[in-house]
Amino acid sequence: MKFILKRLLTMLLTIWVITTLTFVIMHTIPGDPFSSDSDVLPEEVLNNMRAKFNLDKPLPFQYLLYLKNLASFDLGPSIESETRNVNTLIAEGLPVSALLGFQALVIALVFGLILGIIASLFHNRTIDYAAMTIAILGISVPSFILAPLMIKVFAVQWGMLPVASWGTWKHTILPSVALAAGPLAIIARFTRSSMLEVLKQNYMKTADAKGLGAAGIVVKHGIRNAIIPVVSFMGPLVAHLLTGTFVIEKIFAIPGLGKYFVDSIFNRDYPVILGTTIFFSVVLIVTLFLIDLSYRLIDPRIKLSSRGD
Amino acid sequence: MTEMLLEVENLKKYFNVGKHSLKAVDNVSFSVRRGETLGLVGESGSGKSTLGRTIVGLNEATGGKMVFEGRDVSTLSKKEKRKYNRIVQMIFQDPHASLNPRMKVGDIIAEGMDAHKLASGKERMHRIFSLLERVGLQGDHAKRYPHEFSGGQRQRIGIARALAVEPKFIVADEPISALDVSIQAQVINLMEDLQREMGLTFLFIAHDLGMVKHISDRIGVMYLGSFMELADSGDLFSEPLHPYTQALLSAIPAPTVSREKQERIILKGDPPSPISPPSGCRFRTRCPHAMEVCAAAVPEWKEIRPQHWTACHLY
Amino acid sequence: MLEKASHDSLFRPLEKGRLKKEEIRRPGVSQAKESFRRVLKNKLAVTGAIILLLILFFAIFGPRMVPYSYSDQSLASGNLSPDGKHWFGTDDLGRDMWARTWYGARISLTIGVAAALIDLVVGLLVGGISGYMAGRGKLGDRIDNGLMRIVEILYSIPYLLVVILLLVVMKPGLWTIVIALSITGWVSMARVVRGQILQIKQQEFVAAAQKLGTPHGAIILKHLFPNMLGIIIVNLTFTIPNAIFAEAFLSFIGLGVQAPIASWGTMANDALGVILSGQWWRLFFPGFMISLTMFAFNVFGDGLQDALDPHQAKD
Amino acid sequence: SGNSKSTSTEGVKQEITMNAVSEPPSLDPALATDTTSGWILDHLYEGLYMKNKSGDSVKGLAKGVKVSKDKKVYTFKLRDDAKWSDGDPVKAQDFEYAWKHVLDPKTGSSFAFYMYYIKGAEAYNKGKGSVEDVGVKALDDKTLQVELAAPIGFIEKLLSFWVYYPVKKETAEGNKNWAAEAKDYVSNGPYKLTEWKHNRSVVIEKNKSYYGKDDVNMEKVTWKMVNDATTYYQMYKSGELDLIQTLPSDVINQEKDNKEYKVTPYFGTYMYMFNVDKEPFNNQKVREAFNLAIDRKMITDKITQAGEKPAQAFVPYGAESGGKDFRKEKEQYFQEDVKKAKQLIKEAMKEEGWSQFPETELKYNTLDSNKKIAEAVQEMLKKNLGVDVKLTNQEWKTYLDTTKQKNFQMARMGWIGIYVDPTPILDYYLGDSPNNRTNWVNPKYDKLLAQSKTEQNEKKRMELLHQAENVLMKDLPFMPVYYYSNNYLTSSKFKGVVYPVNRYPYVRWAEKTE
Amino acid sequence: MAQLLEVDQLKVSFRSHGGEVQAVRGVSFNIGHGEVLAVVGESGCGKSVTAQAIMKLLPKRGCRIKQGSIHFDGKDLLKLSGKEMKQIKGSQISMVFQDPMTSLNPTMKIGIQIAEGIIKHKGLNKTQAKARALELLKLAGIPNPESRYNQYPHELSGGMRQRVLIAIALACDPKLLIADEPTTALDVTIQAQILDLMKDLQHKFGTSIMLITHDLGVVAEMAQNVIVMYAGIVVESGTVADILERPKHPYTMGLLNSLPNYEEGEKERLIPIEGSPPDLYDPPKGCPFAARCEFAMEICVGELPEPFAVNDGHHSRCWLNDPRAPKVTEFAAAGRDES
Ligand SMILES: Nc1ncnc2c1ncn2[C@@H]1O[C@H](COP(=O)(O)OP(=O)(O)OP(=O)(O)O)[C@@H](O)[C@H]1O
Ligand SMILES: Nc1ncnc2c1ncn2[C@@H]1O[C@H](COP(=O)(O)OP(=O)(O)OP(=O)(O)O)[C@@H](O)[C@H]1O
Ligand SMILES: [Mg+2]
Ligand SMILES: [Mg+2]
Repeated sequence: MKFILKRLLTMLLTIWVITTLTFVIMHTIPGDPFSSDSDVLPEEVLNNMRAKFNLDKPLPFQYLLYLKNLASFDLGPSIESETRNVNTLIAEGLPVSALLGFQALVIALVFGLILGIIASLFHNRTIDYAAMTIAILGISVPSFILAPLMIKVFAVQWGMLPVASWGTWKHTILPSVALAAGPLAIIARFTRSSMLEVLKQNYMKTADAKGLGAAGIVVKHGIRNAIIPVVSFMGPLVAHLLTGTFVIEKIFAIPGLGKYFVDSIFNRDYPVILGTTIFFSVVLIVTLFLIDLSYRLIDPRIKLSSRGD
Repeated sequence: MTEMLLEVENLKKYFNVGKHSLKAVDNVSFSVRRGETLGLVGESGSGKSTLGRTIVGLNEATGGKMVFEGRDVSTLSKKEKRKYNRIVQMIFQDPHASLNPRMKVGDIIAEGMDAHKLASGKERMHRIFSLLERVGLQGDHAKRYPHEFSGGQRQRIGIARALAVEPKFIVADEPISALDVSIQAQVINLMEDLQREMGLTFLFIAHDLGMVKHISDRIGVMYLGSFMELADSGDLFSEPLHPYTQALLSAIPAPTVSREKQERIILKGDPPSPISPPSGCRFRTRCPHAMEVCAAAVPEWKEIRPQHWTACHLY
Repeated sequence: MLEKASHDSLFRPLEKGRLKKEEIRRPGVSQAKESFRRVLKNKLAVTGAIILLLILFFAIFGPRMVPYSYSDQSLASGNLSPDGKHWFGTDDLGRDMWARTWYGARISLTIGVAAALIDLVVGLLVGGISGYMAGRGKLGDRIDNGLMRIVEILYSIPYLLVVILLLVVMKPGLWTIVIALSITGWVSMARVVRGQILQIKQQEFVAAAQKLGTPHGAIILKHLFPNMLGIIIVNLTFTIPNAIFAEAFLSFIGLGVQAPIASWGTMANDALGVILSGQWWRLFFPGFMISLTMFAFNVFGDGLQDALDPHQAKD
Repeated sequence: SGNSKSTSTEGVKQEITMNAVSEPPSLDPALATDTTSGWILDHLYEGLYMKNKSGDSVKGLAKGVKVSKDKKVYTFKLRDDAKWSDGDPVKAQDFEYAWKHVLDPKTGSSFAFYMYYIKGAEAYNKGKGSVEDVGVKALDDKTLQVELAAPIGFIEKLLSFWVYYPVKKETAEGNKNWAAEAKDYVSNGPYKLTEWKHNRSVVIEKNKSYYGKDDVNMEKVTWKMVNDATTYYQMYKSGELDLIQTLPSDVINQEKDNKEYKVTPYFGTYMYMFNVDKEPFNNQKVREAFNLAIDRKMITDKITQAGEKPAQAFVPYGAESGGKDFRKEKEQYFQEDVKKAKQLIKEAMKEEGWSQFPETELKYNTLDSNKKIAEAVQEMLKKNLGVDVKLTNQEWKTYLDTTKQKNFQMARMGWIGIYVDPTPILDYYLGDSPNNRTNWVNPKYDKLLAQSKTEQNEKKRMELLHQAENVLMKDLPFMPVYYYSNNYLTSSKFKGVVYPVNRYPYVRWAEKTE
Repeated sequence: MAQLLEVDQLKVSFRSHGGEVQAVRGVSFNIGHGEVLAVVGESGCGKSVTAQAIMKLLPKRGCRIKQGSIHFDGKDLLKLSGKEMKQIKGSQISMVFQDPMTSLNPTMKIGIQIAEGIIKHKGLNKTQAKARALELLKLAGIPNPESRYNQYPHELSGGMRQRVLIAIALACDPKLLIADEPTTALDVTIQAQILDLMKDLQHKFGTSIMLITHDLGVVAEMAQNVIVMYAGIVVESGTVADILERPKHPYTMGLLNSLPNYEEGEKERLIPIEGSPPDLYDPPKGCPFAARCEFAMEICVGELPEPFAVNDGHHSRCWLNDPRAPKVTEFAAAGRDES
């Protein structure tokens, strides 16, 4: 209980630091939300607009005001989409991004693990090379190339799936796959590499000697011992995938959260920058925490803190 | 200088297992004399390794006191603690797992020397060579990787590594159980030679009672986290006092076929759990001589005869 | 005693010392030489190295093999497909793709290598210390905790924002790119290394090294990292393409190399439209080079991993 | 006017899907400031005036208007059959409310300045006057009186602009966020908003309460929001979109001859500004030499490719007055001439005493096409003048800031007329214009433009504007490159789409034929 | 009676970067039904490799069975398919692994590691398998099986881990139990208990046991027959009494000599066999023990002898048994030359 409380406090502190730093950087960089308008507009009109978003107040005041609103989970209005506020943007975008991210995650994990395991079982044989070639392509062909290519082939030429937009499950397939390709490849590489270590271990022989099927041995005895690198790698990945990715959402015209991370910065949409940053950091921090917890579940020998044994 | 090199008082080491605490070492007190070899035998799981690891500092003690050369180890300054860590060394049971497979033997041996800046350059090379020769290997073995050595050779590398930092006290946790008898003999001889030449003190943990008897001056017998008996090795073998010791000795298999086999004392019942050890005497649940008092009171740890300690209500 | 009845000379007893008793007959070679020899023997590693060398060769000499510079335009002859004159075709401004591709190789390879170095230095340092310190007393916990919180903070602050800030304070160029990459490029490496260390540090040889007083840094460096080489190599190999594409992104913000200098990343980025219009060579050559480099690094890395593992049976 | 339906459209659902590219930031006429929102608003609303098929402003909700002698007071009679999409009549009070709402400083409307022509509007909006003094008043439910600060000649054009649209007072007063979701939304034009999935799509359907509903062909219009050019092009190819604009530059070449391809002029100019306070552009000859040294036709033909016209002047084509195109009266101020350019550079170097040409940097904001053009210009300058120009790019807002600080030698800019007239274009280089980043100030230029603004005679006004441009083009504080254009692909199934200058296609009269 | 296991001329090699390691160089032996065969020998002489070859557990890559056959119950194991072999592994032949520290999966509860094989071969459901596993843990002398069931290997002492391995091996009542140093980490009382358990199996179910051990006491207690291995070959084989009391190979004699005599009062220096075995990377072409042998002769360096039948069933692979060799009058008294 005390432990959880302490951890929670650290999280809040971390988030505060993130908020503050982001706030400072955001106001340091050139440009403000209205700088594209400032060419055309009289100063007074600009002032009216600034006043509407409290941007005319001194920065420390804006900062405190933001923290105060944040304390009541109010992330403020969006300057770009004037009639809507950041809470709504997140509430609307998140389910879409999260669904997509989750699908991609499942694809990446399942196929990444399978590919990696197969490669390790056939170490330095054709199958290994084939699997690793796929993986290397997955890593080195970025999603912004892969996605339009897939669209061209599967949607335009073969007409199997819609090109883009969001609605039915069919819309989710191409983006999920495009999103999953990179992580899939990396997971496959990690899995292969640590699986090769595990396969050498004595306990794999013990399992073999029990007469378990090859699949059983790998699944029950191999994966768990080999998965730590994959799990470590997943921390930032999960946070990213669940909160949306700009490139894929842009290419597939998906109404997710990812666009705000980038657009808000290009637009200097201060509340959205802060809101998405805080939201992302919460997701990231929680994910990393869960991953730290999972280490112990995966490998009971691992000790993360020196409390007790 | 005291005659005692190490005095252990009421040492405890508990592990958290789920919600329970497992008393791997519970209230153990004994002392080790300078220059002697103290053998440690006992039931598997009775806490021998844990005790050894706690003494050398690989485990943190849950309670109790260790006095080394007259100083309480827990009160040592950082520098002294470092020295303590150096002069108290360990030989690990598994010569395979305790040597980094990706380091060359020379570097493995020199590791402690490097850490404590005991030697460098030519002197370092020289020391590595002489240590290798000291343990019966050749100087040019320094360039090889551990997996190129047989189990016995590896164990000798482990010994050379411990010797490199000029220790006074070495805990050897089953150093020979992975070896075949002829190599066991090599290692034991080596240890004895070293002890003689360098004035080393050993805590020697093993299951092979023959070897233990051979090498030890005194022997301690552990059962379920506690000492049952402690005596000169001759005395212990000729006149074991504690019923557990008696059972233990009776179970030694002899490498002869024709010789008449002695009567083996069969312990009844199951070994109890260290999580909830029996009240009173820990051995009472399996003791052929158990009495009522055994359940009620923990037997006192007393010197029944000169230099012969035991904890048993029979005496 | 033996009866010396040697009517057959073959049955004559051997003189003493004619055969060495502690002999290891495997040829011993120095580590560097040995590793090098093994890398050379490894088909994968050699293939990877050859490809990398070829790419390097063309990066240096490729642009000079054609009479066009990377920036020479000929708007009238834009989008020509590869032929005898323009081996890789031309881009939409009529520039020779061969010259651009190999010129771009210089930028992209530099960036890839820089990113790998950052990963190696920062990622290994942070991950190593954090993982090693976790669970090592209160102070250790704090260090781990602190480092991981820093990772969280760095990773949470929008990268784009930081990069724009950099744009304000720095002049665009390679150096700036490297700094931009060092901000968070190493996070994945740090996390993965930390996870691995948490697992590997449980092994007995780590306890042995600690016991010898080996400094923490040396334990991480000499004992832990070599035993997770595979994972480190894997991580490195995907840092490289990531960095190559990150450079394209940075040049979008204004931090990258400036037009008309090409890099593989920006070339691929600029040529995305050819998916629709069919001038495949504009996307294919830079894209293929990135993949090929990746492939070579991976293959080389795998081979290296196999070759450096002292246990690995060779094919 | 009835539109006789051809038989071929019978049974064909009159629906069209277009691409809005991005989410409209706001569908509140008071807050919308971008063309995407405007595009949708133009379909949803009708103001006192509206644009007809040929792009002229004609009466919309106003059925009659009385103008005072001094041309300052306008009294509009509203159509009796004008209704909101919920069936309630449109009242003059709705206009009064809407306009005053725009002017309310608290609203923070950036387009409020479009109403400064109204008496008292500017003072109120700038916080110096009160709402009572604003010259808009509903005399009764159907009569609206508007008092101007000074007479203006283009009031019909102005009143067809979306800031001047009415807003249903009861709705807006009851719910501050009425324009945020489709369910609360009320409009008075040919269409009503039926669905708004944020960041996904906007659907509008024919407004049954609209008085002119018989003159609306398209029953349903859907806007998807697809930002990525490659993607929306592929959606068009796969039939998921019927109309797209701004094709990816790589495909223009292959679509050029497609009958579905359409280019319309866009009233704006692509140019490079020179900082006349910094070497080497402090010397007019250098500026002129640069202007002469680049091959604009090559750029429009080979790089932009989308039907842009090379610009050897500032004001784009399209500003007509009395049937004459301002640009066509004097198409070019100079002819590209490499030899002369070289000569000029030589002279300039001598004048300034440079032993070698000063280091020169060209800044542009990050965009594929900007980069390509900059690269081409760089190469041309190098080849033709032997001048090495360094390129630097920056992200847009940083770029704006940098150039505003006048921290550049040569920088890219595009300027688009807010309405189709030379004035908003030429205003760009006024000495006190916030846009003029060149440090170039010429009192003569400023004076000519000031004169043109009060000149009531259209012909004379044009003359003054030409004179102003002459001044500008002599000093050349900038280098025009080309006049913008818009390009579209419209599925051949559709007929009757209207492509107004500087606005997006209007589909009210479009019909789907198969 | 046909033998349960017949190993004939088994040769196993490993490819390593230095070349080929000839770990097993032609080993033959038989185990009858209900027989306990002890295998003793120098560390690294190929005992475990032989055992693993029988179970087909050797790594698929880098390791090759170069020659020989292994017949179990009439079937040639080397010719069985992977699937057929799976049926045999764990149920008919099972194995106690040598290294208790690394032979258990560190991330799996020990109970489950035992139950797994039971579920697979006995077709029991989870609860039944658990009950059986608990029973086995108890048989193997682990106190409090219920609470140990859910523990992970690192939470157990070395001896306990070894007993878990034993429990795994005994789970399915195998016909042949290969026990590779099953009691090295156990104290003598537990060792006795385990040995009794194995004897029980042998008597009740006719289980045959291949017992690899260093502990000659255990050999004496358990085995009927013994083979002594050195550097990948069998140097001596015979009954327990033959080997322990009438050894005919200098290596065997050396082994026996190395034992401490704990009955004696005063301490005596142990007598190891000096030196270490040859590297199997390049084994000598003569007798591999020659370099360490006190009785080495010229012929020992040049030629490896075939097994000499010393007695009925007692074979020794040493030139001393050749009629031409100098006679060894008294082995027991054959102390060492001046040292
Ligand atoms: N890390 C740990 N977590 C929980 N329990 C542990 C841990 N290490 C040891 N134990 C328990 O402590 C007790 C003593 O173990 P220890 O290894 O000291 O026994 P031992 O006397 O060395 O036995 P053996 O002769 O079998 O090696 C055992 O019950 C064991 O289960
Ligand atoms: N995977 C392997 N790769 C290369 N060589 C190996 C491998 N496994 C075993 N060997 C070699 O084979 C030989 C025989 O090993 P084995 O494990 O059978 O010895 P052992 O008789 O069981 O010894 P111990 O009593 O120490 O367990 C050794 O020299 C060893 O180095
Ligand atoms: Mg132990
Ligand atoms: Mg073995």
